[in-house]
Amino acid sequence: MTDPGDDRLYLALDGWEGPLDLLLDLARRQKVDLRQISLLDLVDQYLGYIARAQALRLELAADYLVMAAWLAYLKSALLLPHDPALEPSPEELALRLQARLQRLGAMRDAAARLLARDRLGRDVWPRGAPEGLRIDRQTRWTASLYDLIAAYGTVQVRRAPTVHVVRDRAVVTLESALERLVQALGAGRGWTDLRALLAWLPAQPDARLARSALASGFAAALELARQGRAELAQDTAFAPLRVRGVHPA
Amino acid sequence: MTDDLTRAVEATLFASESPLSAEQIARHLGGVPVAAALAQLVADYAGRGVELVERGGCWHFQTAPDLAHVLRREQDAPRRLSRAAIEVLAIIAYHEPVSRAEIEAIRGVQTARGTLDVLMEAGWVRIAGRREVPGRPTIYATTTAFLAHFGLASRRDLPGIDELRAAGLLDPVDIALSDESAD
Amino acid sequence: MTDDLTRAVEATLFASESPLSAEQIARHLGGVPVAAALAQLVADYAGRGVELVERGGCWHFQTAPDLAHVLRREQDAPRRLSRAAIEVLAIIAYHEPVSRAEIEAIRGVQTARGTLDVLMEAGWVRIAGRREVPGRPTIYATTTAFLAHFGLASRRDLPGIDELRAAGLLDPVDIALSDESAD
Repeated sequence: MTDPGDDRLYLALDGWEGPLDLLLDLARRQKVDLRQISLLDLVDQYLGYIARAQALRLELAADYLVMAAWLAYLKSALLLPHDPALEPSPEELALRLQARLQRLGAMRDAAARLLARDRLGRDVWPRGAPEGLRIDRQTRWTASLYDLIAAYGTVQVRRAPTVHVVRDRAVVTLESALERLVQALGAGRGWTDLRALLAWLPAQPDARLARSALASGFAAALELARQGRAELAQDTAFAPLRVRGVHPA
Repeated sequence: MTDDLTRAVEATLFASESPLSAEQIARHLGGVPVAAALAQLVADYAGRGVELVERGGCWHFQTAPDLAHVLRREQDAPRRLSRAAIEVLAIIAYHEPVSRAEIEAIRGVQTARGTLDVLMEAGWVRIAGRREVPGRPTIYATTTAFLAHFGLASRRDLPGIDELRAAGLLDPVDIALSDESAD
Repeated sequence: MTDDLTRAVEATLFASESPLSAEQIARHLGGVPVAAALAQLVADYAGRGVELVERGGCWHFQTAPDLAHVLRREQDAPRRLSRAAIEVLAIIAYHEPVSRAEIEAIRGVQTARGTLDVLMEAGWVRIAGRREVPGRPTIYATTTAFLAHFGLASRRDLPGIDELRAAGLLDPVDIALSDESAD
C-alpha cells in the first residue's frame, strides 16, 4: 500500500468493466504493442492484483476470480513441458486471449476517435429555426358508383314496409302425423320401428318433406306416449326408435 | 474566400433559433463590429435560394420569397366516404333538390350535420336555394363534379328503381329464410 | 447567377427540419434529378461558415466545424454517454449487424440492460432483425442519425475501419471460442 500507483489501482476497482477490461488496462501498462505483450507478465500482474484485492478484503465479482483461475491454468500450461494431448494447445489459448485483448483495445480506441469527431449539436449545428417543409394533406373523398347505387338500394329497402315471406314448402303438420300414427298403431301391431310407420310418404319423397315427416312423426309419438296411448323404446343411443300402441283393456 | 468574421456571423445566424440584432451577434463574437460582415452576407446570398434579411433590427436567413411554393406541397389523402355520407349523397342524387328534413325522412335516421358538410367539402353537393314552404328550409342538389367523379353524363344515367330491383338491390326478402335449402 | 433548380434544392434543404435524401428532395420538387444541383451547392458553400454535407445518403446544411469554438454555448453540452455505452456503440458500428451476445463476447462482460436502451433512445442504434441461428437473437445496427451526429458520410468513414478489417479485428465474433475464460 506504499505504492501510490497501487492506490490508484484499488480506487479504480469500480471503474473496470469486467476482467477483460482490467487485463487490457494492465496490458497497456506494459507500454508495448498489444501483439508484443508478455503474456506471462500479464498473468502475473493480474494474479497479483487479485491477490492484493483479496488481501484488502475488497469484494471481487465472481468473473474476476474465474478469470484468475483460468489465467493460472494457462500460465502453468505454458510453463510445463509441451503436452501434445492438450487441445487446444496453451499457445493457441494464449493467442486467442491476445486477440481478444486486441479487439477490445481496437474498439476502445475507435470509441475514443468517434467521440472526438465533430459532433452535431456539440461542434457543428444544423439550422436553428428551419421554416419546415409543409405538406398540405388534402383529403380527397372517394366512392364508387356501385357504392352510391347500393347505398340507395339500402335506403329504399329500409323504407319499404318489411314483408317477411316464408317460402311455401311441403311440410307434414303435427296434426296429420298424429292422425297417421294413431291409425297405424290402432292396427294392433307390436313393436315397430317408428320410421316404418311413416312409410305412407310418397315413393320418391322430397328430402325436406321426409325430414318434416320424421320430425312431426317423432313429436306425434312423444305426444301419444305422454297421453298414455303409446309406448316408446330404444335399445341404445341412436338405435331405431320403436313404438307400439297401448290399448285400454 | 470569405473572411473568418463573415463566416462566424454566417454560422451564428444560421444556427440561431431566433433572429439576432447586430449587437447580439457582435456580443456573441466577442464585441467586434459586424455591420460590414452582414452587408457582405446580404450581397453573397442575393439571388440564391436563401437570403439574409433584416426585420425590425434583427437579422435572419430565410428562404427566398419566390420559392415559397417549393416549400409547400400538396398531397392527396384519399378517404372513403362513410356509409351515412354515401346514403345521403345517393338520396340527394335521386331526389334533388331535397331538404335535410326530407333526407332524414327518407333515410329514417337523423343526419349528422357533418355529413352534409363532408359532401359539400368533397364538392359533390351544393346548396340549391331554399324551398318556399314555412321555415324556408335549405335544399341541396348534386354538382357537375359529382357527375364527373361517378362517370355520369347526367343524373338520368343513374339506374332507375326498376333496374335496382332487377339487380337485386331492392330485394326485401330476408336472405336467411330463402337460403334454407343450402343446409 | 444560381439556376432555379439549384435555388429550389437550396431552399428545400434550408427549410427542412431533418436531413433529406436526394430522392426525397427530387420528389418534393416534382421528380426532377437533383444530383447536379447538390454537387453545385457543395461547391458553392465550400469554405463558407455553413456547409452542405451528406450523411448516410441524406443531406443537410450545418455550420463549419472550425467555427465550433465561436458557436459553442454552455447549454450545448450533449448528455455524456457512459464508457460502456460508447464502447457498445463503437462495437455495433464497426461490426454491425451484431447481437448482444457478440457485443458481450468482445467486451468480456455482460451489457447492463439500460445501455442498449440509451443508444436506441438517442436514435443511434436500431434493431436490425434477428439472426437466423438457434435462439434467433436480436441483432443491432446503427442509424443515419448516428452517421449524422458523428459527421460520417457512411460507415466506410468510420475511423480506421479499413485497417481494423485488414488486421482481422472485425472478423465475425465466435462466441463459443471467446468464452472459454468464463467456463
